[in-house]
Amino acid sequence: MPTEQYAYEMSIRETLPLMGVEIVDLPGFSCCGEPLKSINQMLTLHMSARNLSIADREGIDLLVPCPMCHLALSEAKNILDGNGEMKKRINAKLREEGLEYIGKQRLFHIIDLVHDEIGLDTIRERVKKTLPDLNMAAHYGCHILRPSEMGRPVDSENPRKMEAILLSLGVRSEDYAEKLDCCGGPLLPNHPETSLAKTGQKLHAVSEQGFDGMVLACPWCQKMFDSKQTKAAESVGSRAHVPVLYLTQLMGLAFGIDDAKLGLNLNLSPVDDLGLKGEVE
Amino acid sequence: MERIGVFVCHCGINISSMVDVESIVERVRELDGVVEAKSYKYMCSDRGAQIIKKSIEEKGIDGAVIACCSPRMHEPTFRGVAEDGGMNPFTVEIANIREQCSWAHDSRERSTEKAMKLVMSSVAKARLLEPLERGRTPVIPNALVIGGGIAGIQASLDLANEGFRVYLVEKDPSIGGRMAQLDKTFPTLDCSSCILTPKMMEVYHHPNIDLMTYSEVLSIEGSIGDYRVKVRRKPRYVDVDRCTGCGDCVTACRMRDRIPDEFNMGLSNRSAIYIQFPQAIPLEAVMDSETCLFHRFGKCGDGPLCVEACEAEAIDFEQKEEVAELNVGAIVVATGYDLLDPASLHEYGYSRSKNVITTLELERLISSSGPTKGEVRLPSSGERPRSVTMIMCVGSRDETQCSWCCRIGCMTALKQVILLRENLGEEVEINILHTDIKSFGKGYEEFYRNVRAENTNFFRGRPSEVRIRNEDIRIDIFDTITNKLFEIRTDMVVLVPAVVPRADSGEFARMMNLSRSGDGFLLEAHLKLKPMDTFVNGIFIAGCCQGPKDITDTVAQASGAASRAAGILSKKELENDPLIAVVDADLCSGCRICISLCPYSAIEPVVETMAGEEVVHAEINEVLCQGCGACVAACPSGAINQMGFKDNQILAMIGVLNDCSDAGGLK
Amino acid sequence: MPVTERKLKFAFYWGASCGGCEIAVLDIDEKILDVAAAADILFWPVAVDTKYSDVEAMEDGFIDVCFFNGAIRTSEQEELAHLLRRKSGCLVAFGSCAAMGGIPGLANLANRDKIFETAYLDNPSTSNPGRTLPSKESRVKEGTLTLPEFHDRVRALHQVTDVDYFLPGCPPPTNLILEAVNAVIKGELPPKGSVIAPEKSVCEECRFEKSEKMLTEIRRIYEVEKVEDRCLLEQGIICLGPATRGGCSARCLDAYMPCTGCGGPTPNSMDQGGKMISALASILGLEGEEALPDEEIERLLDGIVDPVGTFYKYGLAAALINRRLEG
Amino acid sequence: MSEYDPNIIAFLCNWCAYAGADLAGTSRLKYPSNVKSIRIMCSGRVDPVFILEALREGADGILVAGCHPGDCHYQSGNYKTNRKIRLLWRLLRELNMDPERVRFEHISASEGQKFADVVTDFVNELKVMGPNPLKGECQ
Repeated sequence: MPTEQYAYEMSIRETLPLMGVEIVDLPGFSCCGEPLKSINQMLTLHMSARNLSIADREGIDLLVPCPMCHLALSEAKNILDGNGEMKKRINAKLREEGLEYIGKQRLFHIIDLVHDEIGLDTIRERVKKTLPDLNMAAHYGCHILRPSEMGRPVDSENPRKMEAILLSLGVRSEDYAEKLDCCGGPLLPNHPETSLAKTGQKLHAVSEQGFDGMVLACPWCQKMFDSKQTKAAESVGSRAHVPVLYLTQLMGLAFGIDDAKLGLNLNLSPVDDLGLKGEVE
Repeated sequence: MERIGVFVCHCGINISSMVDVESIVERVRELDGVVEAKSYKYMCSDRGAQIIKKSIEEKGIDGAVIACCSPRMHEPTFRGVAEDGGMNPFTVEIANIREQCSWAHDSRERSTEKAMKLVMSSVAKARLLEPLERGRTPVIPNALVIGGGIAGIQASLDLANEGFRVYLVEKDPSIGGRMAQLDKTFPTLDCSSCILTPKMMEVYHHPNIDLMTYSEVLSIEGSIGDYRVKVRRKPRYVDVDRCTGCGDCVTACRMRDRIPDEFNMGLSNRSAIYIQFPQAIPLEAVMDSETCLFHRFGKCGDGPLCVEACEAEAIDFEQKEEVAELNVGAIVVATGYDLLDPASLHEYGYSRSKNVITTLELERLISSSGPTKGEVRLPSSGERPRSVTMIMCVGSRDETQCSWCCRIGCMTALKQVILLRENLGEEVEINILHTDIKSFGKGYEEFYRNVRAENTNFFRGRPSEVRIRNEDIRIDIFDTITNKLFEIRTDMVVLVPAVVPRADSGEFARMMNLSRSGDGFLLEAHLKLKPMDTFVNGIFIAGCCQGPKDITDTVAQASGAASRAAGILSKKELENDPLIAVVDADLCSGCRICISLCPYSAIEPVVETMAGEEVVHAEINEVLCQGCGACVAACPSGAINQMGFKDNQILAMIGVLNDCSDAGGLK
Repeated sequence: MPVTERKLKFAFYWGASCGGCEIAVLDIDEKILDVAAAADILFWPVAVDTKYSDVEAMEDGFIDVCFFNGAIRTSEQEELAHLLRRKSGCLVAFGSCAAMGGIPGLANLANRDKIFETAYLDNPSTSNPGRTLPSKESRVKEGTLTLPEFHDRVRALHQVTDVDYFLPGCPPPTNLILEAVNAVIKGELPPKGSVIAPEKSVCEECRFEKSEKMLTEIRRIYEVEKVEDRCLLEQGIICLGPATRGGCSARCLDAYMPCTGCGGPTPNSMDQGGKMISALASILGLEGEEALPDEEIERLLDGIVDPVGTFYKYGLAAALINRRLEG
Repeated sequence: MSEYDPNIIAFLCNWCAYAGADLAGTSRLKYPSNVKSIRIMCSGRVDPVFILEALREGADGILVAGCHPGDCHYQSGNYKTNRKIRLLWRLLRELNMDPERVRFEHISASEGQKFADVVTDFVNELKVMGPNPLKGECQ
């Protein structure tokens, strides 16, 4: 499912094929529906189910890079697989479009796809370029962590997969107390100050603990930490100066892909400080 | 039986007002097999009894039907009367024409009609009843107590003081259990070892108690009154008769201070040969062959230093494991509990910082015999903590972990608040993060109020996470009373972990044939009315093996279990009810359907050799069988029957109640 | 086999049966000759051409032993049952059908009309434009043709006339047949009404290993990975062995097929199916039963398709409730 | 047969249901006299054969009552009864014998009222259902 964050999408389209994953674009995909949840749950469920049923029709698995979309779809899958009555109701709606939810498709986020399916060995093989010695703070983002009972791609209390991937790229990623803290994103619409404060606090904590930067895998978190970095830092009186980039961007760089192709120029945070650009050795 | 007497009771007017007693007497007289039919105002009175005895004597009746009140009321009475009269008590059948007839209906005609049916069906059954004898089993007046914690100690002492021989089996080198690890006890703040040690000494010196430490129960056979138990006695590699407990070997050992000390929760180190704790009973060294160099490599320097050091020459590497066989009449199980390992809950940071500890570890830190000689210090740096935060219900009252309340956490934490202040002075900051404070026991609420009065910060809520940045610990806690989010910075976190069943309680229960409740603790026969009994007659439970409880309740339950056991041991022999299931070996083909479904494991397959061929058939242990009849109903070939409730007896009743002449058709 | 001074007189007859019992008689192989030596076979429709009238002509009790197989479905079979009873000193209900109705007894799940409907009208392979049904009398120009009446219900022999001995089995195992014949020849007959078979159930003779019986689900034979020598019931396969009289040396189980109950109930059991229901329900879902919700129980029971066909495959006609009730 | 008056045979476990029935009497609760009980120690003793035989003999209704789940004096007898009755129901359905004629209830020693209500209700149901079709078949 495509995202509105080009840098994320570009880097995914560049890196995955290198790891033997073929990306197919399914026509007819729509928004996952999550943003509407507070207004009309049924509609959200319908929209998610719709996307899922398209995958069903094509008989292929779904890569959902946005944790929030991933959550929406997983939740829909949970409801529909668990509640036959609801499944009937939704399928009745879907039939109008000649669709049907079956539930064969598997859902992947970048992190579990790379860590569990592709495997760290493959990553290590693909690495062409030795990156400078970096210690990057891993940020997961709430939606791929919780709610755990729904089965999320990573452990909700003690996630480790991103660190493992980074390590296989030759990048250190130390543990830090604020790792599970929220990016503040969800509060942005109705509580901007608090929202930015949360973002700021985490950025501050990260820079305070001497990390070289922050790696993440969520468009929304990216927006908060990357695009809104300056504002956020100011709001907590911090001079945080933290390069923030997508996991897939860092992977791409390690695989020796030209940074332009990875949309590194789209990152607003000081990614250049990392000294990652330059030719393959 | 062939000669049946029917005795109809008026019960004053309770029955006769609604039932035409005389017409019943007249009618049943006609029934074949009935040689006597009488009615009387009060059959349960002495006069009534006389009437029955007279008929036994004069009419020689061998079976009786008493039409009166509920058998739950007077069946024992009339069985007694029959027995006195010289008739077999088990050929008496009661027809309940009061509770379930005259009192329940308001038409005399219909009541009489129904009463008639009931009496006639009872006669039909009585015809098929057989005289039965009560089985008797002699009782071995010895008791086995498993577990040497406060529960086991209390039970042993009670039983021993009653004059019974008691075998107390403890798996550790010393008795004392969890209580020995505690510094003080709530709410009285008694010094734990000060009140425990005397009891341990008493056990040690009691003439009726055989103390078997460093031992484990291997297997159990038999049933109430006569259990045969095998106990494994692990080798101490120290001659207990010689060892004086001086501890010279301990200091001499080459592995000194190199092995984590279980008793101190790994906060300090011990030697390979060690004394569990200063007040250990028996106060004798024990050698841990897992870590002893000589045991592992067959050599220890140029000779084991312990041997050199021991003037009593008590060290004996040749000691072998022994298996003792005990014969006991009753068993008290007091195997205690474990604490949930907080490492399994990553968010609490137990595995991420040395300064996150459990209440039991803190207890050891506070204890003057503990690793820091009673000085509370940060495990990481050895400095005095300025702020301590206690997190309650770690794993308790948590659907994802243990749904139950540990029942000791709140009070333990509150007690430790006092101890911490004694230890670190008033200035230390103490935060308590609780779900609710449960101070249910006698004097507990008052204790809680006192602690609350001192400047202790109570937060009601569960922290989502303990954040650790090297020495610095932070906790976000949303206080549900003030509805505010607080961030706590603290030096030391004390977790109050859930109380869970012993790790091995599963296999232990299987070995002992005991059931467990959903939470994994041993199951009592009835939560309210039989809290010390189990479903295995003669085996009782006490203390935390049955469920979390504090010392007060544990001791009470232990004494209770002891007296329940004494009730059995004090009898010469046990009488068992003959109304039990019996297998007809000639019809049983050994399909084993009955065996799996008996709740008392009373059925076993026995192999017999008939004409050189091995044939298997089920056999029911008449002591274990409680006479529910589930196996009788389930036996697909009708090879099992229940005395007093045989198929043909019940079918005969059905037939009468249906006025069906070709009834009871067992071809 | 000692030949008694007087040669015995045997009769064989088949009621509603498949003919298997007849073959079973021949299955005693060369021993049939001993039988022939010891007895004359006066009446045996499948092998000897004797007319009913010849039988009627015999004086009562003329036949020593009559082995009657097959259930009673038609008036003809009923007549013959009475006739042979009269003419025979000893009447043996031979095989499951005669002893308890057998598989024909399952027809009691329907009645005559339903059966005719299926057999002669509503089935794909029948064209019967005239919708003709068998009737007791049918007029043709040559005169009137009669057919035996087709009863509404199938009955076992003892439900029609007085039976001396029962020899169950579908068909009865050779060893039991010989045992019976021997007993007759030697004149060592058990008390009237006895079943000529061991008293214990099939499990006694089953070679499979038996242990804990706690079923977590019901499975069909094709659904299980074949585990040699393990009690089939314990593998979740419904085996009526425990509720069925043995004597068959558990041959079906040797072939890894569950017992379906042709031996009939054991001596102390009034109703083979009822007993098996009791046993099976007791051990199905036994483990953790305290936590088993009713829906789950129902789901487990769904594994038992067609209770009657399963528990009364041979015994319906002689069962406590011996038919599907009308209305 | 004169006016139809349902005949109910009740198998009551000694510890709960039978005690409950006693309590109904002790409390002088009135219920129809159509029910006649047979006392057994545990509902687990109930053999489906008893019920089939009772139905064959023409009983209009059979009531089996035991302890509430978890209260069985013998731990688990009532669970087995529950499964036995449920399987029996399936058999009866196939034989077109109305399963409603066989009723399984949990009645505790303190539920005298419940016992009275169950009996009253059962009698009314049976009156609607009409007599057991097998009535009078066995003399």
